[in-house]
Amino acid sequence: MRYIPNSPEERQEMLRGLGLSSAAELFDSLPQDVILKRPLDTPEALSEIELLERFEAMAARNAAARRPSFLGAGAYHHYAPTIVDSLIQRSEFFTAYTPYQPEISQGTLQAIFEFQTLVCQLTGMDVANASMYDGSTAMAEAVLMAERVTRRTRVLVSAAVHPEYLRVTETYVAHAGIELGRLEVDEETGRTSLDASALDDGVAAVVVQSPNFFGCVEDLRAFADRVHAAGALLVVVVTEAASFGLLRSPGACGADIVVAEGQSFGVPVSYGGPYVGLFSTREKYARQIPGRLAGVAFDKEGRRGFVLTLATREQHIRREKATSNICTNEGLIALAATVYMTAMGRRGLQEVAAQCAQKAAYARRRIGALEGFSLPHSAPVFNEFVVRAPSEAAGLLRRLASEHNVTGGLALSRYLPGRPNDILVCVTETNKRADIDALAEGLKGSSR
Amino acid sequence: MRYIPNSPEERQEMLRGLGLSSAAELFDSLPQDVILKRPLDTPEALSEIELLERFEAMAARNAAARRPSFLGAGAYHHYAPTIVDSLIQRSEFFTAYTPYQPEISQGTLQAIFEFQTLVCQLTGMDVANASMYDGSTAMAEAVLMAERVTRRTRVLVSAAVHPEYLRVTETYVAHAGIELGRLEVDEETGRTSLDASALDDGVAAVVVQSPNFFGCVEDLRAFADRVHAAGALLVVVVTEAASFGLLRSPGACGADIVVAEGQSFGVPVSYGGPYVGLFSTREKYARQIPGRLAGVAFDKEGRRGFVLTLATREQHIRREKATSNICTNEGLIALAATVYMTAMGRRGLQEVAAQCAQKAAYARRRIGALEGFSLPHSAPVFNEFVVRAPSEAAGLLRRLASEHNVTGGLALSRYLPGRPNDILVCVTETNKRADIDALAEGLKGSSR
Amino acid sequence: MSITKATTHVTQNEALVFERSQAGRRGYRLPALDVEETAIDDLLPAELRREDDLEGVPELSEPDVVRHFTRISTWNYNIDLGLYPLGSCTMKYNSRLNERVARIPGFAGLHPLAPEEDAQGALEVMYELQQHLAEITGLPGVSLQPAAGAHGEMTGVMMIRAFLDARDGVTSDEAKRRKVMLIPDSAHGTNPASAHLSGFTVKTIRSTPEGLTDLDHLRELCASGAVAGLMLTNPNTCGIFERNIKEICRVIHEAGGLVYMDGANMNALVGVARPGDMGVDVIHLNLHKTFSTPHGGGGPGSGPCCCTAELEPFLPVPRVVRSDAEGGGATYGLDSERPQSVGRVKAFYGNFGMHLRALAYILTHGRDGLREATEAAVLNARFIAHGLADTFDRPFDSPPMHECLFTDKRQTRKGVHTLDIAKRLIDYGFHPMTIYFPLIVQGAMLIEPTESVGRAELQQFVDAMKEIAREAVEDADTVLGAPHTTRIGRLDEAAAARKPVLRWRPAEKAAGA
Amino acid sequence: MSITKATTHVTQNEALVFERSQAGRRGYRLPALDVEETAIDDLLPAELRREDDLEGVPELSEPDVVRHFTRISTWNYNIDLGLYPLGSCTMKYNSRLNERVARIPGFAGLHPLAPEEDAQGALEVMYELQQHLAEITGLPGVSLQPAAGAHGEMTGVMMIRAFLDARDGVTSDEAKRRKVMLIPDSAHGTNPASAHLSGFTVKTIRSTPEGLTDLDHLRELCASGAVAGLMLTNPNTCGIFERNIKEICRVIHEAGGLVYMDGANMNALVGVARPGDMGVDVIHLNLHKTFSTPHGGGGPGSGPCCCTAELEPFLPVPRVVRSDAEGGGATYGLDSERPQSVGRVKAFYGNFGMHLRALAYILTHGRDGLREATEAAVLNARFIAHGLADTFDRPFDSPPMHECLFTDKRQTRKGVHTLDIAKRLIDYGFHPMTIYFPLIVQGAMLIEPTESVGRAELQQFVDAMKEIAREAVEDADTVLGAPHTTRIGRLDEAAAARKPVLRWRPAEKAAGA
Ligand SMILES: Cc1ncc(COP(=O)(O)O)c(C=O)c1O
Ligand SMILES: Cc1ncc(COP(=O)(O)O)c(C=O)c1O
Repeated sequence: MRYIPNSPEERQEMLRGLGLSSAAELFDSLPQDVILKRPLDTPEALSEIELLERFEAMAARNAAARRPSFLGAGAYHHYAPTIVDSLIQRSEFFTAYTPYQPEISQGTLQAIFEFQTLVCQLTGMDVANASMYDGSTAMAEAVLMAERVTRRTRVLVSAAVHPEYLRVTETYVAHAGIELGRLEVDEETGRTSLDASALDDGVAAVVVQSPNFFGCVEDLRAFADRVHAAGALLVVVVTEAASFGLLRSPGACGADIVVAEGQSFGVPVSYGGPYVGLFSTREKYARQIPGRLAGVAFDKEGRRGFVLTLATREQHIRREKATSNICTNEGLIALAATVYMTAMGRRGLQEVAAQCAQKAAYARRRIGALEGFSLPHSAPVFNEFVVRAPSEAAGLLRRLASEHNVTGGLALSRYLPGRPNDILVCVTETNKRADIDALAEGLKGSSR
Repeated sequence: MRYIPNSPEERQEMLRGLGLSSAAELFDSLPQDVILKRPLDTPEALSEIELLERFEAMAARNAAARRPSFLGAGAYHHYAPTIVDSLIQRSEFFTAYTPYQPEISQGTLQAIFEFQTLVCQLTGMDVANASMYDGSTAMAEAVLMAERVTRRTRVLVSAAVHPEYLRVTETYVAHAGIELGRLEVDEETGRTSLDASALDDGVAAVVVQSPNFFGCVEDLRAFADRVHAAGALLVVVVTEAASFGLLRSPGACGADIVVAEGQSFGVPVSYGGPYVGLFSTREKYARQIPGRLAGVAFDKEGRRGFVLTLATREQHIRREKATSNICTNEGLIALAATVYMTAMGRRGLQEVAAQCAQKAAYARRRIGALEGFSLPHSAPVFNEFVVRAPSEAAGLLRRLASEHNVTGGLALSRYLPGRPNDILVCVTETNKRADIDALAEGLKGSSR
Repeated sequence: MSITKATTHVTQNEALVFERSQAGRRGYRLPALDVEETAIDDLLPAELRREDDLEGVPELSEPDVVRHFTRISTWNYNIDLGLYPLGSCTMKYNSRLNERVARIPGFAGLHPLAPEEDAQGALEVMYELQQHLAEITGLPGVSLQPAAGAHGEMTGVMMIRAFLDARDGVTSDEAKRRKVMLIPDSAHGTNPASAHLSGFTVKTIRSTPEGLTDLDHLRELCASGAVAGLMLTNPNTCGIFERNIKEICRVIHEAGGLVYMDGANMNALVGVARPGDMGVDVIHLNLHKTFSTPHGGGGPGSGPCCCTAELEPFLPVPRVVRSDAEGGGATYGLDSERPQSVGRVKAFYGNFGMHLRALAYILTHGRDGLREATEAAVLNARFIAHGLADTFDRPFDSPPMHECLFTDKRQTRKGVHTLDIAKRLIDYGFHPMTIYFPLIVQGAMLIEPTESVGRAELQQFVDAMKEIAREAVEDADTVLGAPHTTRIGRLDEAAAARKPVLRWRPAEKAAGA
Repeated sequence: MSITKATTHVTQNEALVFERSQAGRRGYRLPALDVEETAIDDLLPAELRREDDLEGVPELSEPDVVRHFTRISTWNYNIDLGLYPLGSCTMKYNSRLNERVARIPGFAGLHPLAPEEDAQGALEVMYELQQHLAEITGLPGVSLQPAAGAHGEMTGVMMIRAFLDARDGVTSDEAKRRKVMLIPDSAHGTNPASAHLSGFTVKTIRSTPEGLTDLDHLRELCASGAVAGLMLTNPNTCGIFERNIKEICRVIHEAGGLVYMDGANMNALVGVARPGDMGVDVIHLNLHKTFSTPHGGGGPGSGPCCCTAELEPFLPVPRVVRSDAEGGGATYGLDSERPQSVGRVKAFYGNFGMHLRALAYILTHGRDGLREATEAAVLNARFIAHGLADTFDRPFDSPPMHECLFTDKRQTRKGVHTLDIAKRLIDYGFHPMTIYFPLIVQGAMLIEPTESVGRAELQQFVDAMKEIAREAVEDADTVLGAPHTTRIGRLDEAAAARKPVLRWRPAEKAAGA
């Protein structure tokens, strides 16, 4: 096997050196009755040429990857500068592991520290961790953290939070003695409405997403005041990180915990992963934060370096009392996001956000003007919005794809059976005007 | 411009620091009448997205790149392990230059030393240089070197040498007072015939290619004896380096100078370049060799390192008396070849060669059996051979491509108008049996 | 003996990106906006827009960015530089071919919400990987959704929770619930943390002097009733195979519990023995260990769960399923109609990019190569164990599997501890082993070479360790002061934790950068 | 001041691949042979087959190979680590985007002998690049065939040879031929070497105390007749623009000769001034300098020739041509019907992969960016010249263009020479400048920062040079012994040349590897 350095002959010699005559004897400490007596029933080895052909053939069956697309809803098509991938492919970064030994891991550690800082800058918070699995698990961890901080057990979640994020959170809290309540969405505005009655002193946190699942930008400021008045925490969820370039930061709006999906920052959509969860909060909650943290440290000569710190929160020390069970996180994806944020930089992040919003506005105008189509929600949006079609959305989108070669967006019925005709359309800087026009034309042509 | 670190503002400050008020003043030492008074008439800047779209669109117009191909004749489709490209893309290798400062260039220098050694091992010679531009210029340099060594001025070149190599050599020697003679090819065997009469004492060298342009393996041993008897040098040219894995080395056959095209060693065909010229010779001629040489050196503590050596042969010191005018060579391609030879290794180079020969033999059987087609030459071949078609080759190949989607080989008429119906077919380890069968079927179907 | 594997060389210092930033620099370019511009206030009212103009976010040119990350990267040790013997982490070779596969546009550019009929290739990849993992573990039910090992643990124990509640019909009644999860004291910290997160009360099982699970103690704990299950790592974190595994499973099953196996150490078993054949009910695999997906400086990972047919209904949704059209040809789909499922543990379907790499690993090795890798990994660990047996204290003498465990007992006399030995290894050109884990062994040094290293380098490692042992006696200060060859020396982690600085702020300036 | 830019860090030693080789190791796998096997003797008679079984060629696994080349790579300084101020080499940023472009399968996988109709995209790339280079140089005839600068020189002077012979109708008669090629004493060694290769007799022109071509000497040499032409670098190798360029060209033209310009220093002129407008007849460009194609540790390069309409018929064949179909749409083709051509200088069409990168560079910069880069490059050189003016001897005081020239004159008093200063720069974290070139300046230090470096690092360089100047006085030994921070110290090049060891042989074993 070409990945194994020692040749069969060398291994024989090594066995002899150990006083063994065959590799099988290496497993003598296993009872005979657990030993597998046959070869595994997996395929024969493939050469590089054959392997690439197999995967290319399978990839060719992913027709959607070849079409202009207006899908968003938690995964976004943004442009990633070429240097993002070339830098994360340096073996110094991608083959290393968690920086347990800081003296020979400063590259990883400094990058994590830079990542934490960038996340704080964009979310408007004080402290960020080294990453969570993704946005959905970050939201679940935020709910668990809110319980730890407040010692309260009810959490109100906006119905306009990404449905999959909600499901994941339900799974995480199922055994944590946390009860999830629901905040309805105003049909007209598309925004979450917070009824005072629900906000009693049993509420640990209120969770809202902005831009929310329907693309509407929530009035976080208003939430913050009322949530804090009730002694609860405001948890803000962001699935489209590109919005940080334009929208007021959750921190500036009074959020206590901000979680986000970082995929928009130079990470391919890659059929759903690997992505990276961003998690940030206020200074005072630093010791309640889940996951890894890099911090500044100095050596005897006073030279600055970075180390993993506040480890007493973590599972390898606190075990069942840890703030989370997470160990391996999304390091390399966090690095990709760090390179992306640095390469695009202050002005680039602003321009991407502006182009997304501008192009979405153009698409809204085009589609809104279509006979029979409407835009049900009145609240301002960033780059996603709901379109109400004259006919059943799923079928319409199928025709759009097959007849007009455009992936037109998401049929909300996938998650919300009660909204059969609604389509969630997402527009980014990668969608050309011509694609948007084709979408509009196609929608018209495909609606029957 | 995003590749320029200093911002416009920073550059203004720097100008002020120099007592200048505008960038234009940087060019005050130029006479006004040579200053360009208008912007260049080249296109406006493109973003990454736009640039990639432009090149992808142009690449899509290279239909031949998407077809099974049996083209060889100096450029060969071989498989390159993925690690070849990933290793040469390390910035430590590809952004560095000629290792003028050995203390911070040992990576490049050791790789060159390894390249030189591998070239010697494969060609069966004592000394190899750090690379030439390609096989064709390496042949020209070999002819010039033969003149330096022998002080004779006539060079006999086999008519079975790659026609483009011959043209290049003609250009190089046009002003060197060297006269090129021609050795005819035996129509029946396809091998070069050496008539004794031509081998007088004015002959500096005899140049033969093996496998030759028609794919036939020459009897080098026989050449060597007679050439040496005449006091001349035997220069052997190899265009298909994969053949080293199977054929007796030119060195073992008595060659004095061996030049080869190294493209077969992990280098993409890339429409003709960049490739890499291999150049090796006997110990005694080391100081006559053109181009760079890396050699062993030690520091004060006796630690081994490598340096560029015997520089007194080169242009930067000897100027017009240099052994060659070459300066920049094909360093990175030589590295790619080094990684390839190392990754395939002793057994891999043998297996590639064996598979090429086996598949070529199969193709010969299939095509030779086709009604109306013949194999005009009787000499043994490696992986290329001439097929004589019942009709004009160029048209036949055009039909083969359009109707059967196979690039069937090279119409020899491109170089040899006298051979209208001949096709040079090349088969490598990358051609599947199914492709070969398709070729045979296609040839039958396309011949009218 | 002098240090031959490593030496020192000039390296670049580099400040933080924020310290490097210069107003006005640009490292990007976008195509010009190609639609009529909408007045900003019509897009979004001012109160919803950022006010801080992204103050503090870096402004750099492309070469600045490339140099920054290239420079800091050179401070990292990594697998492509040599042996990286972190015990329990399986730092094996990361194939470039697999990286290439993961970047094929048809996969990297595929949106997770694309209609299933337009994503058949991706679904096939996941389905095929599930099949192979089922065969390798001997457990037929597979979900690729968990993003890492700990995530897989949580998923697995939640499945146990759901199964028991369904079986015992006590979904509602807290009191009657089986709440006790047994975990050996040698277990990895994520085990109790995951059990806790899933609502279990953790009870700890002692290990025997041999480093094995104490069967008597296990029986005792089971007797007390209310046992939901056991989380066991096998080979355990001491690198020893739990030879009583079948009996252990029997005891748990008789007590009405289920057995969860932590598969972090499967690199010792692939192709040799299958957890399903041992009586295990559910396991997680670490694709970033056993199946070589890159560790990426801390992640991403992938922690698929494999389980018995009994437990399959409880796996997370959606499941990737296959339906065969009569007359051959199969189509793949996502199925969320699993009423008993524990639910979702992650948005979408898991770390698909890692699934691609793991499948590429399995297909590249092939049936025989998978077993060959296991044998080579165990052999390498044995080689080291053998080489160091006379020099370092071995807490247990059962033969090690894919990793071997030593302690600093013989060195502490002179005040040299595991941490010092680890730091000194850096000067010898190696990444240190895992230290102070498992917790039950004082001054533990857990060494896992994997199959990806050759004999010569293994010998260099053995020689280095012996040399350090000698230094510990003859020249302790050299060891205590190590490392001596790195850009920066040992960092004061205590001080860092006392006054944590977790982000850059404009005030702070770079020390010597 | 202490050294802040660089320090030392642990690095791996590594032997030669041959010393690492172990019989039986494999790093490759091919698909099984899928055709009936022919008996080896029927394939090839034994006497034509290898007998040595490739003895000595390495046998290694894939991880062995990856580690070998990764380890040795870390010993290289490179552009992505920082300033690489090799004068005359234009070590500018190498864009990753261009690397990506060159690897697009439709280009990388295209065979050079593919029928023209199936290679239209590649031909268009070359044609468009030719157009842009013609505009940039002001010279309409372009061939992309030369593989490097020296190759372009040879091509250009051969074109002059052919043109003159045709014009003077003396192709046959040696005696009547114009044989004298004038070359300034400051020229790069490739100039005389290329002239010689093309059958010219080289006569050297003196430089003036200002570092310019001596016009009187030029006139003198022209007077003697038989002058075929002049090879001039502009800005010249002292980094100074030849302000008399028009007069120089006039003189040569009046003498019946042609002017060849070595375009290695075009990074000082792109978008600002055009050789064609100065009277130059033919020039080569170094795409691997001015147009940023990677230097690759010594190559590949690309050295296109651009010439006047008069000289165009003499360009190498084949030419890449465009024919416009009426009604729009163009097709591209290869034209070899050029009876006056000097012929081929390379198989196929040049280093196409470099053509792709250079075109990507031109399109990414755009019209304005090209000029901006030139301005930034000259500005950076001026910044350094200004910063070092008081510390190092400047042989000429004309304002430098894209590179600046100093000497070690003020330092030699204490025995410190250019070589020592260069080596000491390594300890300060920089790659040294070009040294001892041009030859006319004793102890020359030619510094070319290019546009790809920021102000802060330029200042670090200036500070380092000043610090070294101080050391040269106060602590000469530190400078004479430099570098002190590298894996190996100064190597004995003299000994290496005396008994050259140019390849590994089984006998030789690795010293400390
Ligand atoms: C024994 C053991 N169990 C569980 C884990 C947790 O796996 P992960 O880090 O992928 O969450 C690890 C990895 O560190 C481990 O070594
Ligand atoms: C002034 C000058 N002329 C010519 C050359 C030769 O160019 P190349 O190395 O590409 O052959 C160089 C490059 O070193 C140079 O600096």
